[in-house]
Formats: sequence, structure tokens, C-alpha cells
Amino acid sequence: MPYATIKIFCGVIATIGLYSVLYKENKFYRFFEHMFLGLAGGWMLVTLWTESLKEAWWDAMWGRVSDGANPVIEQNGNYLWAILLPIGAMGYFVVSKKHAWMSRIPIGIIIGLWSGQQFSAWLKKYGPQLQASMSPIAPTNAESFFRPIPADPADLAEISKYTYGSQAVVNFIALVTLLCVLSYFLFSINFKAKSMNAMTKMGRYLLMIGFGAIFGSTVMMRFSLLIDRMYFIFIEFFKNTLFHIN
Amino acid sequence: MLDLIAQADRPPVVGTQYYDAGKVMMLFTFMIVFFLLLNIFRAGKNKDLYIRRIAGLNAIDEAIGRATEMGKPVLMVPGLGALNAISMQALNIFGYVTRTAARFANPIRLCCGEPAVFTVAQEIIRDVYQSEGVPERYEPDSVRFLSDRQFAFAASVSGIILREQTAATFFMGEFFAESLIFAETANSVGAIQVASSTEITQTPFFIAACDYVLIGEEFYAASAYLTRQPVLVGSLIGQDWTKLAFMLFIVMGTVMNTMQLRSKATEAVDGFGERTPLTEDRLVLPNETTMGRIFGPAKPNPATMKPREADPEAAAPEGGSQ
Amino acid sequence: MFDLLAQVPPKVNFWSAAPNTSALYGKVFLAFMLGVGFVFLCMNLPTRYRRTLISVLTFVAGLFFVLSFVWPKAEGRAPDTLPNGVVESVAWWLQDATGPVSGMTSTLTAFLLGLGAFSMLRVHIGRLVKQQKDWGFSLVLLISMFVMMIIGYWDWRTVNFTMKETNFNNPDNWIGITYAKDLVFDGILQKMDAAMFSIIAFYIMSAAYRAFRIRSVEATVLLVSALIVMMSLLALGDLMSSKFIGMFTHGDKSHFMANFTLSEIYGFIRAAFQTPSIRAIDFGIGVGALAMGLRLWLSLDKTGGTN
Amino acid sequence: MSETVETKSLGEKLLSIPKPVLYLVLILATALPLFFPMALPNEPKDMAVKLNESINALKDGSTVIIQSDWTESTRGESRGQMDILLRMLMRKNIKFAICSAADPQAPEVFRNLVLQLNKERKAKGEREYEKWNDWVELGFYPSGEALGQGIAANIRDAFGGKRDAPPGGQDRPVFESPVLKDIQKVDDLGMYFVVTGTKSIIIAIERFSDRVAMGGMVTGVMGPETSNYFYSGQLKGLSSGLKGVYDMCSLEERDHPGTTMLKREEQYILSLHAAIFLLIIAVVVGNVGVFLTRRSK
Repeated sequence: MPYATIKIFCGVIATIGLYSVLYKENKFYRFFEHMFLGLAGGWMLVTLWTESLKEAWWDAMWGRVSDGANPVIEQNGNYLWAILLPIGAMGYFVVSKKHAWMSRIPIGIIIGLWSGQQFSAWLKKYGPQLQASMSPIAPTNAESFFRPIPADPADLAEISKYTYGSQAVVNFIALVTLLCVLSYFLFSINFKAKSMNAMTKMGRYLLMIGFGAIFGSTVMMRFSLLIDRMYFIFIEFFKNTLFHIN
Repeated sequence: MLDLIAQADRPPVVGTQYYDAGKVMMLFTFMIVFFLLLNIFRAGKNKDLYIRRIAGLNAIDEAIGRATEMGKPVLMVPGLGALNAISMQALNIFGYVTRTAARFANPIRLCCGEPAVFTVAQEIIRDVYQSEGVPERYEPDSVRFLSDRQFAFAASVSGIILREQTAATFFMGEFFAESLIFAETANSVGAIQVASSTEITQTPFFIAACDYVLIGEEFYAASAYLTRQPVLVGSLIGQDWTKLAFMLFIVMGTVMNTMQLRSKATEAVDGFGERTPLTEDRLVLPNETTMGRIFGPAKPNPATMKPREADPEAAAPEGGSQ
Repeated sequence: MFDLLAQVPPKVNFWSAAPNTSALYGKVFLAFMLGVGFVFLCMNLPTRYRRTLISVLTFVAGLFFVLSFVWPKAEGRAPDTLPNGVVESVAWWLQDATGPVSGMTSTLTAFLLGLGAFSMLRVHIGRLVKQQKDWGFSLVLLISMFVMMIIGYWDWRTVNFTMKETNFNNPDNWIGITYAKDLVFDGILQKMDAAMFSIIAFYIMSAAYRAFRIRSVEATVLLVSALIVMMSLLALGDLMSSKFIGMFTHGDKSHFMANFTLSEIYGFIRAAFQTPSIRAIDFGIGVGALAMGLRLWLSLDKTGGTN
Repeated sequence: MSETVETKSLGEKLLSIPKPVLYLVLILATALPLFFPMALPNEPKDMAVKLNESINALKDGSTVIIQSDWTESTRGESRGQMDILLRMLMRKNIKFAICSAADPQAPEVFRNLVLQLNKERKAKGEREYEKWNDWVELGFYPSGEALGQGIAANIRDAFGGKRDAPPGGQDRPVFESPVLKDIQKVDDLGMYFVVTGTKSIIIAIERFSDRVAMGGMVTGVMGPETSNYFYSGQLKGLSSGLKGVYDMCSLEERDHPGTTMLKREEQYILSLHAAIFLLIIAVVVGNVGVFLTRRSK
């Protein structure tokens, strides 16, 4: 049996094994679940060295020499990286009753590094989003209410410069949606006014429209993955490999 | 710190080679930080602050109560995200859940998919049992690391739900595609599910399949709501101020943009912030409005930069490709 | 200090040493011992200093990125030139050190991975030894874990070291171990990933059947907008609607009715509701994360049992 | 769920379809159309049109970076995305460098695809895309944030340590290759593409979308979130989900017939229609069931 056939056969069996949970939890599924977890765990321990530590830590610590005919030092060893090993190892104290607090040290450093990045990440992410929320709510071109369809594609750039009436209306609704939904997330303000209460309630409905739209487009992707698996089982395996129909 | 901003603030003249990092937006960020810190310190004095009702959080006690009645375990999953604010927040909420469960001597299962999160989770959960005075009820195997691989994790959590017939499940944190696998599996064994994902794309699935869902920032409000710690409540008020400032800023920006984009331009502004009088008749362009300049700050003109000296210590050509 | 983290390649300074020299070996050893010393120091640290120590370390770790955020950025930097003045030197240093400093997170997380593996082994070896229920499956797990580990490292060693000259990217050159790795990794593990991912489609089906009920305004709104989006994203639904609308417009794209095709309606839903509502939730989440980040950075939060 | 009655009314029957039956019908609905392919008519979306235009506007022989963050698990959508992107780039003789930030396996999946495309090109008598001269590998980066930050700060540092080899030659630093030798900073790139099923595209956008034209090819689930960045101008074009692949293929097929995998995508699209149709029926059946039981009470 050629290797390709064995490989695809294993894949199909594993797929069916995991699908069997749809009928009910059974031994077949349990077998593949544990195998899955084991393989993933083993792979994790492989990539731990080969993908994470080898280059970013080990090579950085010992430096690197190119292995051409005339070796050139590419990178000097930053010996201080050696400190990271004992610091990382402090995480393991979590299993000790007495010194469990020490696991907080590597964790504290990771958290600190993450938190420090938030300021610039925040600005880079939300700055443009804020700007995009400030579209004009009155037309800058009153020649037509709807955005005209250009007869010549070259006119598109000119048309794109303006906001037409219909776009202004959409921009206005978008602004209202944004404000209503934001007001839904105001937690500490006790709205006495009915109008504000209506606004937060409206915010929740508008949110649901948005969620519905996300659901709709997400569903497509999930189904396409299923279709791909069906393609794998029925076309790649049964049709092309097992029965050699092309 | 302030004179640093002043440095960035200098107009791009000869000799200045600092990229203007968007000083207004940077100030805006500092304003948020100020709002948060101010309210955190303010809240320390005023204990009685209002937080609106969050339905999903009131359900926590009910869910644990039911699990106790049935004698089945409570399952908690802090998502697959790395160790950051989201997973820390999830663990804070789980600390509360565990405390309630510990009082009822209800077994718990906390499944992690990230080693750093797993480390913190172990420490927090053990701490909770200790502070409740029942350290003997803490089983080390109740906090588990399953896999850092998304779908191996999903398969394993499903297996645990189905085999142990969990009665209450809490999915909080960064969930991705696996969200619906968990939610539907938990539903099939009749568990009460309280869920929250900071991933907006997953929220609709949780809404469809779970009993209670915390949407968006409700997740961050949760620990303030549950514990009423002054620091958390203060921070929440600071967050509200920030959102109000956003709303104001957006409305202001919209009005300004609307007015400015409808008016005739008198001068053109290029990417280096240099202005030239206009001869043609045209409207103001988006990058020339006040808001456009705030969000797209001018870059220094390379033509006017002070040249830099060559590095005498620079390596030989083949090593120069740094 | 400036060259500590900025790994400027060929320069040797106090913070680095040339590879394969006894100076480097000695210094690595010293640094390692320094770390070990720190561990022992912590083990004997009085309880009242613990919190402070963690807070200080967290703060210092975060300070780097906060500094890079507020410090003026150097523009137009070319290789092999010297910075103009102190402000620019600092900016360059910050820029150079960003990579190594961000790398610290993944290095530390990688060290903690062993703890995860330890947890797995403890649970499953325990089950095996005590012959608890399902111990056979624990055995399956342990065997597949070790098999994968051995094959994985062996393959890595073969490809990167022992048979470095062979181009294994070309399947014609494969040998036994490459086949074995391809089978367990690509043939099984990856296929299992894909199977689990696609299983979601079934759950969507059952969730839609069981939970998508018109029982409240909210649920109805969600359902209707989901249906419109699904229809408009389908090539056929999109086309059918434009054919239907075409009966009114007779091909005139600027006709008023031309705005009512499904894809136009979805475009409207997206621009008017979906985008701004996602944005609003996102703003909230972003502010929440920033607030939490600030509290964590300054150690203002009390977590776990201490609250 | 409902109390057991001796004979079930129609409404109750509609509400008590066993899940396995539902699942079986779904399997049939998605598998059968694969055996009976049929082309469905289609109209490309503007996001895909813009992406097509941006790629076509790239200068022949320029360099782009592709961040390939997909593996087997999102193959259904991402393979089609990457396939059409590579075909377009290869047609225009554009050099590309490839990196990944989401999954260590991504480089291999990508490599296999290039291998397959080269085989096809050889069979057609076209020039094969050569490693080192036409494309290089920049490898895998465990942290998308660090990669993005690094690229924005100094692309030469971010990828400086990476090496690749010309066919049959020694490993050399990638920046010596014809692909990257003229790239000093991220701004010098023709475009930066992200093909992904995760948030990695947003991380990249956050870090350097102001410096280089970015194109996105994402799975359907990331589509709505990512489309915000298309409308705010941070992305020059976006292909989202299976429909995006179908659009891109149709657009390319329109200008250069017979050069894409349009046939396979047609089968996928047909199955997708069947599945969505079934989903809608399931929702309707559930609701009619509730309506009927309520009325009979």
C-alpha cells in the first residue's frame, strides 16, 4: 500500500472517530480524544524547544557563528539571558505549599510586559477606529441624494471624495447606533431620565442586529470547513484514493 | 514626562528628527489613565456606589446551588488566550465562583489551555480554599492543564463535560471557534451555562446556546460587581468617564468634520504639515480637517533633517545587514 | 546598559561576549548562578516584602513599553549611522531592544510549559498506577505523547543537524523518520484538528434548531439580521435578489429600487449597525483592558484569596 | 424537554427531531453536491474587487511579504485564499517573503502549496518559482505582537537573523537574497498580505498599517471584524471566506481564463448553499413547531 494511502486512511479514521461523539460519548471517541491530547502534548514539548527556546533563548545566549567557509560572528552571546532560566523555574514553586507565592515572579514579569504594551496598542488600534466613527452626517455634495454610479471607472476617485445624502443618512444612523451601544455599557450611572433608559435599551436591540450579522457570516465559514472535511473523506479518500476515479 | 511630550511637540525644523507620535491622541491616552487613577483613589472614600444590574452575574450563585443539589461538579474554563488582562479577569471571577463552591463543598474543575494561566490559576484556587479555611478540600487535580492546542483542548473539555456530567459551566475569557463546541455539549448534558467572550465574533454563538451571557465590557465589570472592591468600582467609574469622553469626542468630531468637509479649502496641507495657498477651487480634504490632522499627524520632512554621522565602529560589509 | 537588550550584532561590550569563548561560558555560568541566588533569596524573603518585590518587578517590566510609547520616535534611521544627541540614542536603544524584550514573554511562557506537561503526567500516570476508571485511555494518551515527542525531536535533529545537506522540503528525499513524522503530525494530528473544527457546523445546526426561536424582540432581531446576511453572502441569494430588483430597475443602476438588493441591504446593515456596534463593544473592551492593564501594572488589584 | 404524551401532535413531532438525524441530513447535504458539480452565478463584492485591483496594481518584480497564519484546520477557506493570491503574484512575477505568527505548522502547509503550484507551472511549461531568487522563507514567530512590533521598529532586525538558501547552495542571511535586498524598512514593501483564520491580521494592522499597503485574506468568521479595517482604509482590500475566494477566482478568471482553481471552489459554493438552506429549514421547522404546540394548548 503506498504511503499516501496509509496517511489519508489514518486521517479519515481519526476524523470519523472524533465525529462519533455526535451520536453519543463512546469508547471510540474516548480513544481518539486521548490520542489527540497525547499527540498534542508531545508536539507541545517538541516545539517548546525547536520553535520557542532554541533560537530566541539558547542561541541568543550562546551567540552564533555562521557556518560558511570563513566563519563570521553573527551575534554575540548575551549571557544575561541565562537568568531567565531560574526565573522561569520559579513558576514551578506553585506546587510547593510553602513557596507558592514565588510563582508570581515570572507571572508578574509576563503581566508587566503585557500591561506596558497596552498604551501604545490601545492608541494604534482605537485611534483609527475613533477617526472612522466621525464621518460627516450632512452631505458634502448635494447634486444627487444617492451616490452616483460612475460611467467611467476613472471618475470613482472623484466621487469617493464626497459624501452624498444617502451616505450621510447611513453615517447618522451609525453614529446613533454607536452612541446607544456605548451607553449600554455605562455601568455606574443610574439613569433616572426615561430617554436615557430608552437609549440603553435601544443599544441592546441594535447590538443584536450586529450580532445577527456576525452570526450569519460566521456560519458560512463553519460550513465551509465541514464541506472541506467532506471533500477530504468522500472525494480525496473514497473517490480518488480508494476507487481511483478521477 | 511632560517635557518629553514637549520634545515631540516641536515643529519639524532643521535638526529635529523625531517622529511626531500624535501628541493629541497621546494626551487623550493620558487623560484616560488620569480618569482611571482619579476614580480609583476617589472610590476608596465613598463605599456606596451604584453599579447597574448584570443578569449573568446574579446567575452564578443559582448555578452553583443547582450543581450542589445534584452533587455534580462545576466546570470553569478561562479561554485559550495568553496570560493577560482577560485571563486574569476570568480567573478573578473564577476565584469568586470557587469561593462559593468551596462553601458548599462542591467539586470544581478548572481547565486551562495556557501554561502561564495554569500557573496563576493553581495559585489563586489554592489561595481561595485556604482563605475559606478549608485547605483540605482543595484537590490539586481539580485545576488541570489540558492542551495548548485549540482543538485538542476542545475535544478534551467536551469529553470532561460528557463524562463528568457537569451541572454548571462557566466559560469566560478569550474563546474562539471552540465556544460553540463547549456550549452545545454543556447544553446536551443539561448544565446551566454562564458565558462571556471578549471575542466579539463568538458572542452571538454564546447568546444562541447559553443561558446567561456577559456581553463585551460586562465581563470587565464583573469583578467590581461581585466583590465591590473600591479599587475595582473606582476603575469601573473611570471607564464610564472614558466612554462618556469618547461619546463627546465622537459627536464633536462628527460635527466638526461635517462642517469642515463642506467648506471651501484655502490652503493645501501635505504629509509634512507644510501649507501652501490654493489656487484651484475645491472642498477641504479629510486629511486637512482638524480631526484629520489630529489622527494623522505630520511627519518630519527628510529633506530638512540634520544628517547623521557614519558609525566608525560599523562592521565589515558582510556583517552590515543588521 | 544600552547594549544589554539591543543585540547589535558584531559589537562586543560589557553585556555580551563572543561565541565559543571561555569568557562567555564563565559569564553565562555567573548569570545563571545569579538567578539561582535570586531564587534562594526569594525563598528566605520575609513575607511582608513579597508583595512589594512582585509589584516592583511587574512595574519595571511594564516600564519599558511605556517608555517606548512616550519617548519621541527617531525617524529615517539608516544602518551604520550614529544618533544625533541623547534623545535620539535613547530612541534607538528603545527601538533595538523592543524585539528581545518582547521575546522575554515567550521565553518565560515556554519555561512554564513544563508545568503543563507535569500536570498532564500527574493526572494520567496517577490514573494508570491506581488502575482507576478509564486507565486504558490514559495509557493511550501517555504512549501517543511519548511517541510524538520522540519522533518530533528525532525528525528535528535529522532535518536540522545530522542530515542538514538534504533538502527535505522535497518529498523525494524523505527517509523513514520524515515519513513517520509526517504521518503522526500531518496525517493524524492535523486531521484531528480539522475534524474538531468542522464539528462546529453540526453544533450550529442543532443550536439553530433548538434555540433560534422567535420568542422576544431581541431574538427576532438577531434571527432576521442573521438570515439577511446569510442570504446575501450566498452567491445565489445575492443574484436572485438582484434579478428580482432588476424587474423594477430594468438594468438602470441609479434607479431608486436598485438600493434594495440583498447585498445593498446587508451593506446598509453592516455600515449602519454591525460596524458601529462592534466598534462600540470594542471601545468598551479596549477601555476595560486598558484599565485592567493599568491596575495590573501598578499592582492595584488584589487577586485570589487575598480579597 | 416536553412531557411524554401517547401520540405526539405535529408541532411536538417537529420539535423532537433527534439530533443524530439532523446531523446525518447535514452530512448528506454537504457531501452530495461534491459529486455533482454545477456552476452557480455570482457577483463579486467590492472588498474583493479592491483587493484584486491592488494586487494587479503592484509593479512587476516588486517584493511583498505574506504573513501566512493558517493550517489544516481552516483549509476549507484559507487554502483557496492563499492559492489565488499566489497564482496572481506568480503571474505578475512578484517576489514574496513568507512569515507566520500563528501556528508553527503554517510554514510547512504553505511550502506544500508552493510545491504543488510549481509542479503545475512546470507541467504548463511556465517558469518555476525559485527559492531565494523569487521567494524566501522568514520562518515562524511565536508571538504575533512581538513580530508586528519588530517589523514596525526595524524590519531588518526583525528578520535579520533568518537564513535561507538558494537551490543547492549554502544558507545565507535572507536580506542578501534578490527578494529582500532592497527592503530597508517596512515602507519599502509593495504590499503586506495576511492570510489568516485568527486575529493575527488585527495585530499586524495595529502595528504598521500606517506604513505599508495591507491586503487581508481572512476566514468568514474574521470577515465582519476585519471589514471595519477595510472601511477605515487600513486595509486596501479584503477577501473574506469562501465567497471571497470565489470572488477572487472569478475576477482573475475573467482577466486570465483557465488559471485558477475555480472548479473546486464552485463545488464548495454549491455545498455551502445546500448547508445554509438546510440551516434555514431547521430554524423554520423549530419555530413552526413552537407555534403549533402553543396554538394547540
